[in-house]
Amino acid sequence: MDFQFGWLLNLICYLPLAGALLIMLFVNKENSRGIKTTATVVAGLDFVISIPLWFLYRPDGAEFQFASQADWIPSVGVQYIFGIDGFAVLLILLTTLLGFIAIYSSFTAIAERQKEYYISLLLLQTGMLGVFCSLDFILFYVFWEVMLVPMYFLIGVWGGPRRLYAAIKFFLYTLFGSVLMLVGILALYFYNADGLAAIGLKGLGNIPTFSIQHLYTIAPQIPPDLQFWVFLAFFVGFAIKVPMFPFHTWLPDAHVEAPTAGSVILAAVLLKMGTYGFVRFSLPLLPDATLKAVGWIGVLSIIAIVYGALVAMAQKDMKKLVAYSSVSHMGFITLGLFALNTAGLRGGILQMLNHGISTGALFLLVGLVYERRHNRMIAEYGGLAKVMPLYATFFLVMTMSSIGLPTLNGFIGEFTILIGVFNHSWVWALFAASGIVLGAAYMLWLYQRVFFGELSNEKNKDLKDLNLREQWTLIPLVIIAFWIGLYPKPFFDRMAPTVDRVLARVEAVMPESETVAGHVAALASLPADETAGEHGEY
Amino acid sequence: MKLYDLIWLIPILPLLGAIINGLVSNRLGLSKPVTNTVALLGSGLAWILGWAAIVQWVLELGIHHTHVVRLFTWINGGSLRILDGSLADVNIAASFQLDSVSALMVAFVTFVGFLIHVYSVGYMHDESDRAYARYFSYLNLFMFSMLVLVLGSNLVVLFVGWEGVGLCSYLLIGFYFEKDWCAAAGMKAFIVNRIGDWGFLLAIFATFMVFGTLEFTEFFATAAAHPEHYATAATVIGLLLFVGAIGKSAQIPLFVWLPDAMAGPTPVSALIHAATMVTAGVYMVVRCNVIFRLSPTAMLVVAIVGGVTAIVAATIGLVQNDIKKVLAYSTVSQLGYMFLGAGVGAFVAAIFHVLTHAFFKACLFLGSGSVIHACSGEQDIRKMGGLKRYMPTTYWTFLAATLAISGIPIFAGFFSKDEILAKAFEAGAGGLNGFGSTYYLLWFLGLAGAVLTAFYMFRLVFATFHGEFRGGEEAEHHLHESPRTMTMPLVVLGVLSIFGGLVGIPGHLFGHPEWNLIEGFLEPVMLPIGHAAEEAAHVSHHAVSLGLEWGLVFLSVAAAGLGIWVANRFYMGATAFARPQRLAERFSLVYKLLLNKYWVDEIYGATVIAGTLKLSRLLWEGDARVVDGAVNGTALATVGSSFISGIFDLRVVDGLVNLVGTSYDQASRQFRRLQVGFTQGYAMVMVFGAAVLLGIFYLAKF
Amino acid sequence: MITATHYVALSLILFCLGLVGVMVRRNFITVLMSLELMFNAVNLNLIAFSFRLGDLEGQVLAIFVITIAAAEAAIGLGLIIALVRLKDTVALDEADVMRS
Amino acid sequence: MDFLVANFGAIFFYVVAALTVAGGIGVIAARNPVHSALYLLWTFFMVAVLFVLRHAEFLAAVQVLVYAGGIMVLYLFVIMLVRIKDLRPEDVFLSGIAPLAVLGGVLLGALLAGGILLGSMAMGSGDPAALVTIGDEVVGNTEAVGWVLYIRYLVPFEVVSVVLLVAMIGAIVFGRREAALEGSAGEVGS
Repeated sequence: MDFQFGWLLNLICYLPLAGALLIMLFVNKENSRGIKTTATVVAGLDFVISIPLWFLYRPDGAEFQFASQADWIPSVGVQYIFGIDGFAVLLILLTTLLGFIAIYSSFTAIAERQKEYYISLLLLQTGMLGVFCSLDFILFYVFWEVMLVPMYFLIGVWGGPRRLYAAIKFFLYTLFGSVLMLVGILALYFYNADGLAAIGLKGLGNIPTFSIQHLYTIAPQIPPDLQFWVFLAFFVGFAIKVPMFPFHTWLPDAHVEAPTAGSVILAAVLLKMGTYGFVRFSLPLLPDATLKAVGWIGVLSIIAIVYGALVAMAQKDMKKLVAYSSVSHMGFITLGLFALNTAGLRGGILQMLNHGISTGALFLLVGLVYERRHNRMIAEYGGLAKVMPLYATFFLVMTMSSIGLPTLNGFIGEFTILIGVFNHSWVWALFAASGIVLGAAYMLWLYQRVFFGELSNEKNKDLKDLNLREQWTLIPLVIIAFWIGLYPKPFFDRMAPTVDRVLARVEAVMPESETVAGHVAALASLPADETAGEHGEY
Repeated sequence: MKLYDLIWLIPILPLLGAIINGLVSNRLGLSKPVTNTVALLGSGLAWILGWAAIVQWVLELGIHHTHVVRLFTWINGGSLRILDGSLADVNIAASFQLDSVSALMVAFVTFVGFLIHVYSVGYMHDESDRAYARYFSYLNLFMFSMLVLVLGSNLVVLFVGWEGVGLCSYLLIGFYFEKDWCAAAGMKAFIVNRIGDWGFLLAIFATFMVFGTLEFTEFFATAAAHPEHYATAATVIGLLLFVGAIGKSAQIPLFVWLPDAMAGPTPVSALIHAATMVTAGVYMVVRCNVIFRLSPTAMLVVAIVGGVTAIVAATIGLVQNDIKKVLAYSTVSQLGYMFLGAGVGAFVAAIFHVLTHAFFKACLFLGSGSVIHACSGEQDIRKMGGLKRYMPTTYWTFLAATLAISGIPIFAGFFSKDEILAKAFEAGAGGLNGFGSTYYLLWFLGLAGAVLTAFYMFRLVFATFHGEFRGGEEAEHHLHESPRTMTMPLVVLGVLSIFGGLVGIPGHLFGHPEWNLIEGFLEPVMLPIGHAAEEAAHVSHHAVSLGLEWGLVFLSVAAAGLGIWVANRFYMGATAFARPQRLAERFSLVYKLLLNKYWVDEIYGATVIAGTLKLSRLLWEGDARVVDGAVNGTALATVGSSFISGIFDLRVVDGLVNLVGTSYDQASRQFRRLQVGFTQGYAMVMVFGAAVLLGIFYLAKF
Repeated sequence: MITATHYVALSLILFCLGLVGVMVRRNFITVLMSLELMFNAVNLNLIAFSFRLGDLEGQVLAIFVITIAAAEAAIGLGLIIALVRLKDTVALDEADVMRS
Repeated sequence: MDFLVANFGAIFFYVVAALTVAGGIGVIAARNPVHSALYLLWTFFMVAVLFVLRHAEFLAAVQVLVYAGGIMVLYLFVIMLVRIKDLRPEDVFLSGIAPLAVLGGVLLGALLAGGILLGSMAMGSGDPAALVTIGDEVVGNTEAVGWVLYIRYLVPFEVVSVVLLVAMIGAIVFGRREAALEGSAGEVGS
């Protein structure tokens, strides 16, 4: 670990909390302008001070940088460990940017209980950043739960008509997942320490600790059956967050009922918690179980891709359509991650950012028109391109980004994922790539119904185009979408060490014949014509 | 600095034009002269630079040198284990290459593109300032994408252009987006193309998995060096690539989008949906000829799809009354010829036909645009007639292009189409890859298509320009020749339709193979492949004697003549339209079949589209009903009913979740009656709970 | 010899007495007194082990417990006064607004 | 007699313990709350005696001063303040669940007692002299507790004082007539 600039990471993580306290204690709840200004400045500042991470992070340096460490509850070995690798750097930047945009975009959308609203958003941001920074399981778990509460309130207080239903569904679902995850964490903890006699678990007898880095080192020793159960517990927790196919039903409700900023944060960052968990914990800590689960998860991901796209096509509500498209896109990500090769993982990680940017922007856009008309039904619209050309342009760019048009971010992610997936199993790629066709179908159909055709609805005749503030909430996202689309190399470079380490940890338990090195060795020993035969069977 | 090192600038120049027009002119509503100056500068400079770079490349490096300009590493996706067990880096570069195919494509794309920009200045003059800027922005963006497509040095950069032209096509077809059917046509084009892209993407992945690289020069060399080794892989990659080509080049079964695409402004139809974008599929097949030549199966499929499309689209074209629709089906048919050529191994002839087709079909579309312009937007040929008098320039250029497409000697289309047919016959006679009879059949289809082509094209000419005007007095008043900016490109393209074919004179018929300039120019693209393939080519070349080849030439000319003669009988003179009318009545079923385009759209609508939508609604209702059911009734009933309705898995998914919620809810309702508000009750439960826990502890311990 | 076990047993008895008192009495004040009984039982326990281990920490902890008990008494008695004002009763089972 | 002398400590303990338990029973069984309070006072004194037996002189003093002196007076005040006649003697117990509650209490007690008897007290033992010494110097229990409390446990001590403060404020808030009525009335109405 590299402790340089550890204070910076702590500052980034706790600045929103400080901002929330500032608003809570010193700003009157009638002072709407003061609340907005404080929240925006704090979130903006947080983004600005997180930018140095991009430059200070050294891909060739230690695995975790900007670290800090202290004892927290020494009697059970809980520590306060912060530190990030390149993967987390990207997610932290995504979080601070989207957090800022979410706050900046809600100036006019939220009129009631503004103080509590901005406090919730800022608390949420600390929670999310903490999750990405924590390197101790208990610390991680604390932030993971901290994140839930403000989100629950965001949906339940400032949401739509069925907000309570959605909020409770969201809360119960995720809580269920996280409790299972906690069980998994404890199992690992006891295994590392003295075991747990009550369930017949024999431990390694190490010093008890929740340090993730330490647990990485014992990963190859964990027996397969324990790995299986822990993997299952983690899987349910993370799969609910992603959400993967059978666990996805909370997502549309939460998205539809949440206020715009809530949806943006939910789509852009909260959904990434699940995939982050897979990369950070499931893969490197439980390599054996991962290898066994790959087939199932691949199938679930493909179902999510196709199912999400098909269901999205049937939606009449714009926000719900985007929500189901999220299910489809997240399917791509999990598929890429569990292809277990460099391209799949790199693509999956990049697609996490891409999805945050594109879907976040799409939710923002839907929110903008909702703010004007208080209606999200597609049938209410049509011909908007005539009255809101600028809005139509932004929407078009993000639609194209979402359906993976080259030179925009979505393509890079999907391409890299699919090339990795194809290498893992061409059948998967065959089905997964059909998501690209369906994706184009539902997004363009949406675009056509909303923006093209005659401007038939009287209520839409004098809609205002985007004002300057609204444009500026979207412009950063457009710029980043093009940046990733045209020159993704800096992103790939930053995540490369993480990907290599994760894969190395997984491959450490592969039978030698299945690893790359083993495969090459095996081929070398074969007669030449047998290798030719392999091509023939292709 | 050598100009051929600046080939990346060729696409960038129109891109700059697109950005300026799109962000500045469109937002500020700058005046039309400013807008079109920017647009013409963008495409014109690209044209000049493109030609200059090609000339310099030919003179200094020679056509056998493939010049690759590598800009930067674009996608570095790590490394993968490919089929032969080695590790290959997914390092996809943004790089461009100049070789003879791309040089040829750049040369005519920039040139035709520039001409159509000029034409558009006049054609789009009635639009508002902002729409005008939007139009030119899209058009320049299209130039950018098309040039990226033809210049890309690997499959992914090619794919960037491939999708880019698709986007521009979408935007331009839907240019008049207030009209629902225009927007719908754009969407249809994009989505149908996406189906093709699915194949293309998989082809890219398969290529990487087999060869470990996506750079054309590299994997072509590998494949050509070990033809037997890569035969199976080539079949898979070739077929997948061809799926992409089918989508982009509107072949059966994905041709339905192209006729609808005529909803866009006419210059767009000329540039994108006739001259350049739709030929991208042919370009791609020719570019990857090494892969295709390794696989007899892929070749046969390409040839069959091409041949069948050629004849089917031609039959539909026979009876259409919309001037642009006729041209659209004609385009589909001509593209079929190109694929037929590629499928029989005549890749050069295919590209040659792309070139001549670009000239005469662009000329035809621009001519039809001029006609529509004159007739105030009327597109139905039954309401035209006698326009020759009012617009002579349009008429003569249109006639030249019609002669070219019909395959009359000297005119451009004759050389290219005849070469394709000759090669198809040769393939039949030589028994190429052992599929001789199939190739014979395809040749015959091509020949029959030639008759039909000549017929429907002259039908168009006669109905539009000859006879009396049938559009009413009011409209007749407005008839006028188009402005200079529109006729000038027409003249240029008309001249090229006449003489453009001279670059590909079939010299070997006269004993001078070197007369065929284009064959010589494109020869480096046809990488020699191991022994077996070369021998097969050798055999096929001598399967047909010189005399027989001359006979074939006369046969195809006769076919064209037959078509023209019939058209003349049907649509000229006093009894014009009477004869076809009777024919249509007698064979009303066939007539309806053709008029309704074999009901392909309807069949797709009823099966694929309706099926997908139905499936999506079914899945969605599965999701939705569970939620409501669980909220309203008990979750148990929901699960039960979901079993009954047969899509139980979808419902169980959400049903289970709500079951948990509902059962807690029900339970708490029960407990609440006893407990809530009764403090000591809590204490009791705690005590008994603690007792139970202790009991369990003892049971476990002792 | 009196050992810690004796004290623990006594403490247990006291604790259970308090527990039963909490459960059976209706008067809020008496319920609070039963709670005090339970606190005392805990304190006895702490003191016994403090003696056995020769460690002052038990006594310190007992001081804290007494403080908390004082706080609890203050709050509890405040509640009783509020309850009496509101419902005119000290019966705990009549504070049942939540029962529907 | 020798027996009595030799086992004076034990006998004394048993007697005090019996008196403590008797006091406890009195607390929960007396029908009149004032009687309950007096029984509780008795129990506190007995517990204080037990504290002294275990070398917790300081704590015994605290027990008497704080509990018996402070808290009990508080209780008695409250009992006087509210109308103690509120409950009729036959309504003192929750007759509905009382048997069950007693059963539960006995059951839990038995189980815990089982734990005490069966489980081994496998823990270290130390010198009780430590309760009255600082380092090697014998200083008495009060000073020893003071050293520990104000040095090692200073922060928790301060935190507890804050808790007490909060409780005090809370009690005052509850006790305010208008606040109690308004706040509660609002909740009831909603």
